[in-house]
Amino acid sequence: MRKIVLALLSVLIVAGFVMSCAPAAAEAPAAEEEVAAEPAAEEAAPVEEAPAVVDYPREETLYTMGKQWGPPTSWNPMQQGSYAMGAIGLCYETLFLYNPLTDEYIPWIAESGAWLDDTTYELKIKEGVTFSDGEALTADDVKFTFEMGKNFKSAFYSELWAWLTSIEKVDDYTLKLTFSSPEYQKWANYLYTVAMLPEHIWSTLTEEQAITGANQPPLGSGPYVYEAADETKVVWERNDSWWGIEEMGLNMAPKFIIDIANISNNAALGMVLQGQVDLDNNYLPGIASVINGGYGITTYYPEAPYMLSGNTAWLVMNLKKAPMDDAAFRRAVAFAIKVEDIVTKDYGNIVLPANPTGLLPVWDKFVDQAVVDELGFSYDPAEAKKILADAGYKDVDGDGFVETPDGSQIALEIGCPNGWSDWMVAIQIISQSLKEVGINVEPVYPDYSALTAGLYGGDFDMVINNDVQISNTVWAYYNFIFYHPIKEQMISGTGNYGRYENQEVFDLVDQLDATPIDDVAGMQAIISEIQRIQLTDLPMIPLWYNGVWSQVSNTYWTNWPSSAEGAPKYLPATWNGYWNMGAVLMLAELQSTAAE
Amino acid sequence: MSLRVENLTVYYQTLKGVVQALEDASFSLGDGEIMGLAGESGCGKTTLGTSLIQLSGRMRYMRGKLELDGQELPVWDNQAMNAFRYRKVSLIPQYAMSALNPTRKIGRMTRELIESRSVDFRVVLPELKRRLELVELSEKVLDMYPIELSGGMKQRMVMVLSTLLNPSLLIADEITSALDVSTQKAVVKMLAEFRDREFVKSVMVITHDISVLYQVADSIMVMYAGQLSEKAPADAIIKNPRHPYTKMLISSLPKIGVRHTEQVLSGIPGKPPLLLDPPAGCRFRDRCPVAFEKCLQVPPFLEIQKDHYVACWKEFESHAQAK
Amino acid sequence: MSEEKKKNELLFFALRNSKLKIGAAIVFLFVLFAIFGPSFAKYPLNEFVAGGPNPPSADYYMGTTAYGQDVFAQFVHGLGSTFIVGLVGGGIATLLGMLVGFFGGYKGGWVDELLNGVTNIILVIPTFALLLIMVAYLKLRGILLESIFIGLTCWPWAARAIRAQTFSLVSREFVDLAKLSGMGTLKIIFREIAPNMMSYLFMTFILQFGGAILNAATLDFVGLGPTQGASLGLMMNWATIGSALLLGYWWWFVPPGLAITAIVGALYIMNVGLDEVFNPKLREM
Amino acid sequence: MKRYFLRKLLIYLLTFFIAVTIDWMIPRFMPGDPVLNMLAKAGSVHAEAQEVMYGYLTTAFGLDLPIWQQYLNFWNALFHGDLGVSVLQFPRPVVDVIKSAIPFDLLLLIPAIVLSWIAGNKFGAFAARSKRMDNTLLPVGYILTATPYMWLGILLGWVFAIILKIIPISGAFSYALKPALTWTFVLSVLEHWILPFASLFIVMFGGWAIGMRNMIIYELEADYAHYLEALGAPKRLIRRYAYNNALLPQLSGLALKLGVIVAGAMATEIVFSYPGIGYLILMAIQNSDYFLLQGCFLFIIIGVLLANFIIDIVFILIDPRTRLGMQGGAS
Repeated sequence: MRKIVLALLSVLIVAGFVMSCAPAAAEAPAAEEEVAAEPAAEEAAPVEEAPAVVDYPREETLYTMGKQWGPPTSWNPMQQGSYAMGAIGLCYETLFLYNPLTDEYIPWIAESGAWLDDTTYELKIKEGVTFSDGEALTADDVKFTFEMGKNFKSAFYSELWAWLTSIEKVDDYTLKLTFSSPEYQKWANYLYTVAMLPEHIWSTLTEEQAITGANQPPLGSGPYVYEAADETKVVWERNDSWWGIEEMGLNMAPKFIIDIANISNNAALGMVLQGQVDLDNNYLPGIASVINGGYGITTYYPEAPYMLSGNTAWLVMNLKKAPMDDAAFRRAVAFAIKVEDIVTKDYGNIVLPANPTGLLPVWDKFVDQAVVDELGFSYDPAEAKKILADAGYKDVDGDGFVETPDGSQIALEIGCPNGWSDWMVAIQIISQSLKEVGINVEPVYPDYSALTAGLYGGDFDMVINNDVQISNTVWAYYNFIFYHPIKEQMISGTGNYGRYENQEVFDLVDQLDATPIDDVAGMQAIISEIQRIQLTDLPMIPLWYNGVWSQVSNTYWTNWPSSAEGAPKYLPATWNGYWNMGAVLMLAELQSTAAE
Repeated sequence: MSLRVENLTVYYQTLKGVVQALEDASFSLGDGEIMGLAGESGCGKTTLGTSLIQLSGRMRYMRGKLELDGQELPVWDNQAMNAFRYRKVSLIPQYAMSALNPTRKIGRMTRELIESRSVDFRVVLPELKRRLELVELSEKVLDMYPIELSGGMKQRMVMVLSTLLNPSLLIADEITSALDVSTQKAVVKMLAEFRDREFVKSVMVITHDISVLYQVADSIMVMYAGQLSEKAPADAIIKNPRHPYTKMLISSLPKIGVRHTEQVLSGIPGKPPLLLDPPAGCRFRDRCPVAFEKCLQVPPFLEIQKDHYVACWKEFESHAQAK
Repeated sequence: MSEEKKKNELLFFALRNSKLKIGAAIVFLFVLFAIFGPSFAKYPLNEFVAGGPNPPSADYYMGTTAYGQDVFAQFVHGLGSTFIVGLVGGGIATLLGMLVGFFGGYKGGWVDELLNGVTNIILVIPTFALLLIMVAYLKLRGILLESIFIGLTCWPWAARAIRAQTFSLVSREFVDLAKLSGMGTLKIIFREIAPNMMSYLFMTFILQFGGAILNAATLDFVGLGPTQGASLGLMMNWATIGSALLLGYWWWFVPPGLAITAIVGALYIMNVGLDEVFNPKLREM
Repeated sequence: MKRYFLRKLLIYLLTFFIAVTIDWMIPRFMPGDPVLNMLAKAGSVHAEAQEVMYGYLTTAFGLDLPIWQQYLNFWNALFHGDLGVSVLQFPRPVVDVIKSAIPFDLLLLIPAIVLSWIAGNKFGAFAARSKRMDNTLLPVGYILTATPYMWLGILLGWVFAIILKIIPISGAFSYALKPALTWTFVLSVLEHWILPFASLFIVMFGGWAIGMRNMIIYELEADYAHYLEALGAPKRLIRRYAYNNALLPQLSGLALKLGVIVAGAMATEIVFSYPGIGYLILMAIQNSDYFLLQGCFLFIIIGVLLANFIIDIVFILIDPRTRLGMQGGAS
């Protein structure tokens, strides 16, 4: 019988080996690509081949990690969240780039864009932009791309056509867009988030193919082309005939960019420390303690907070439930939370405590300090107790926790998804500090979908949320806090999960949307009004700024973006939407250590 | 004389101390003799039986001399004894029902056993088949697993297996206890048959069931509390027992040929002594109706008539008077 | 030998079986630690008392986590939950296993098939599939819940083992005799079969006890463990999340793993000791 | 015998049916809406588009149908090898996702299980030879089997990958390679495979060793062993019988362990980010990709059932007691 077992074993091992190469075979198009791309790898089969040979020489390769949760499976730029790292930015390109650090729009595919009047926008496209198959990218492709939103309702920018009436082609490189009601801020956002597609390939696709297809291999106009992909990574190869080399004199340093699908913190940090990953965009607990620790690991700032701020973590409260429906109570909560503990103990100082307005540092110019001084808040348990007492919250039954003015018990839950370790610690700290002022709040960790279901359906007490990311427009922030109209299901991408209702502020937000992006004074005026209401009612409480997690190894590549004098000033992130927020320019700045 | 035993003494090592299971047993077994060994359970008959072939873990060989066909049996030396086991001395164990490896076909197991004793199986095979026939087992059993055999069949299979190498002495331990009366008879008859065909020279049948013995045994030896009481030809024991214990044993049998049950003898007051520290002298003393001061010494096992051995002072006296 | 004597003998052997003594001593030690440890903890459980990670010191006996929680507090509380899991989880699993195993093995036929079917189902449904649904619904999960869950899902092992053992016993003579003598099923099972595999049942229970502990550790490690209190598995989970290895916070992830290994290992050794005590044959080996 | 097999088969089909039904419930029993999760992950800026997308995907996943229909469709799809689309790896079919993970599991689990079983049994039998060896060798076994998989994994990774830096700590093969049947690749696969394999093997090995040791000691005290001794059979033969008989319970143990092993493998795969089913399950859990989860569990269910069935049959072939006992039960 043991013989049988052994036989079985050996057979299966062999089978295992053969099958372990299945992923390559499985992705038929990819496999073909490889054959075409490098016959060398295919001929490498013979036994006498030296084991040292690798497909991607290290000194020419940029290893990144942090975007890909699970294997890369989609190269479709229409799938905003799920497309493989770099599909937009490296492969497909947008009309403009937007760099939040300098608050400038960088013409990319577009030569220029301008509002001729309140309802017409003229878009000029660079001549000589080509797709990687040599086809020129012209006004037709741009027109086709935008009109896809009209034809395919499930395209993520289809709502654009609610206020865009027509696109007409003036000449091969000029388009005139006519709007019914100009939403300047939103439009500016589209300008750098919608990737331009090759009409000659996409025009034949059905809606299903176009929206849900994997689009592998992708064909774009960008500086990199699809090389290969498997369970663990996606490989991009530099396109040496990229139009940008001539048009913009940009030479991307890495020949290959390999993005590794995320692995456990331990392994990730290990690979960073050993220089196996050059750019890591994971949240790595304890990273602060290894920076300047002789590993050649650096971050944007050499000292705390180390990271740039990427979004605000909000305490979302359910305003339809007592006592959260009472502004005074919410205010007390705001004063009671010891954010400082979250910053130091939970995050080890790699995040910043949030400004009472919740606006990211890049938007400091929109913070109305007068309003903040008057209505702002900070950690002050005594004040919190006082506010509670004044509002009639007293500990009637002597259990150490206050009851509502009408004497009913307060027992609240603060939730975050199970397994989100940093937030789990954060809500423990919050509940600890709220209990200290007599507010009974228990941390709970439901599974992600249970939590979101509760959040969207309005069945929750308190939840941490950071749905809205850094972007070109502060409007997006207020659209998140004061999203309207209030619906039965406030699904992701909306906001205002606490169901705060106040028509006045709603109108202000819409007004802001309709303010031209260059009219800073106009925006400031509206925003300070909004901030007054926001800080009076506190529909959400800003806690801290999550970082643009980014730790880089200087072993193989240097001249990374950083706060240092003369260093590149870009967001060093590979996440979706970040390449086109300037990160792609970082690639031209990188210097290989092998070169020296 | 195929087997001669002198002063064989075997104790058991237990926590409570030493159990004196077998005390100075001296007897002999003639060629072709089938000797029954009878006595209440716990009287040491199984100890005597097994001590002739293999001392189990807790048995301690104290003293004594054993001789089989003129050769000394080194029972105290497990290794040396191996040479004698199976070839010279063999055993049909009490647990014959479960004596066969349940996961081996009987034939294969037999072969492996035989060959492990460096005997060529092919040579033995024909004989094996013949003997199977003799005990009314078809050759097919060799292709069967033990579980496919009935109790009686297993019993007979073990008989054949144990005697396959024609041992000089066969110890049959409680071979009938688990069987129903009719099978018992068959098994017992075969035992005789085996002897007649000289598969075995002599047999020691250990049982508490005298009636069984009466059917086959040439002689019967009675034990009590680790001591030999009486040994004589079967008829003599049944018809004319001399030792008081034997007398009671026999008289307590309702009628000859009827099965004697396993209970403590009804007729006799008292219980057999604990063998942890047995009383000095004759161990039957306390229960013996005719006991007297002499019985404080251990009575020798004397031949008071041809082939009739007894260990009882009273008997010696009356015997002396008779002369 | 009379009951009284048997007891004494068992006791006697128990007292001179070194495996049993060593194993029991280690387990006992940890039990004491679990019971009295918390009262020695300087800091409340899971509270963020220190600024950040600290190596062991007079102040923090076993150092602190990367978040500044007292490791000692977590450790001693974790020990407690470990034993709860073992006791409750292992206990429930063994009882269910005995029930199913005995009847299946003894009755055979359709009863066996039925029980077998049930066993198979529990066996093939990856236990944490059920746990997942539970996790999704229960925002708060305690140790006891986890224990019960483990108990309810981990019995097939015991059931199968006991069933197999029962099978081999059923085909033995004494069971046949008992049947012939017209004994009832329950009687035979608990008078004839169970005693004949006492040591085996003991082994099963202790294996289950240890198994439950290891199971819990795994669940905790993949983040499906309790959300309240502390457990050794959770400590390891958080330690890996906090990159304790690479940052060299050995005091955070070594003790819990060691403790589990020591406890479960000691249990097994103890178990073999018991085995020898119960089974005279093994003593003679 | 035939009748018996049919009955067994029936039982297994029934088991399969129930297990799969429970499995089917997973995504539907979960609170929340898989499509919403997916959109939430997509993190698109514009809610309006999402609503369109939502309707669209709900139909795509067939979640708008009445529940009974969904159930029927599920079975129907099942027999066409269609387990729906992964949320985490949208738009990739679940089957694809699992297919690409299976080889790594086979590579990791089969050798680990089988080798540890064989080696463990040998070691256990060896340890049972004498009191001295038993006392010296076996505690090792206990310690090993008492070690939590992931802890051993962590320690191994710590020593070999981080301190000694001789073995990579994560992944299934070098990121600098493309899957292809070259020596470079195979070596790379082995090098990444060794640590997870070792941590699984070592722990299981201890378990089997102990199991065998206990079994064989019982067997050596069985009547047939004593009988053979009495007939002067050499220790060798008796040990061989005892060993073979002791293998049976060990074999049934093998079938039973599978479930546990899967969990253990999961922990190990997580520690080493080894892209097998276990790792996939964790991914699915963390991203509440219940369709993928469903698929993984289905795979495990089938695997465990199959293994059980095979072992049942093997048992019937090699253990007459079981066979005849069962026949008795069947007739």
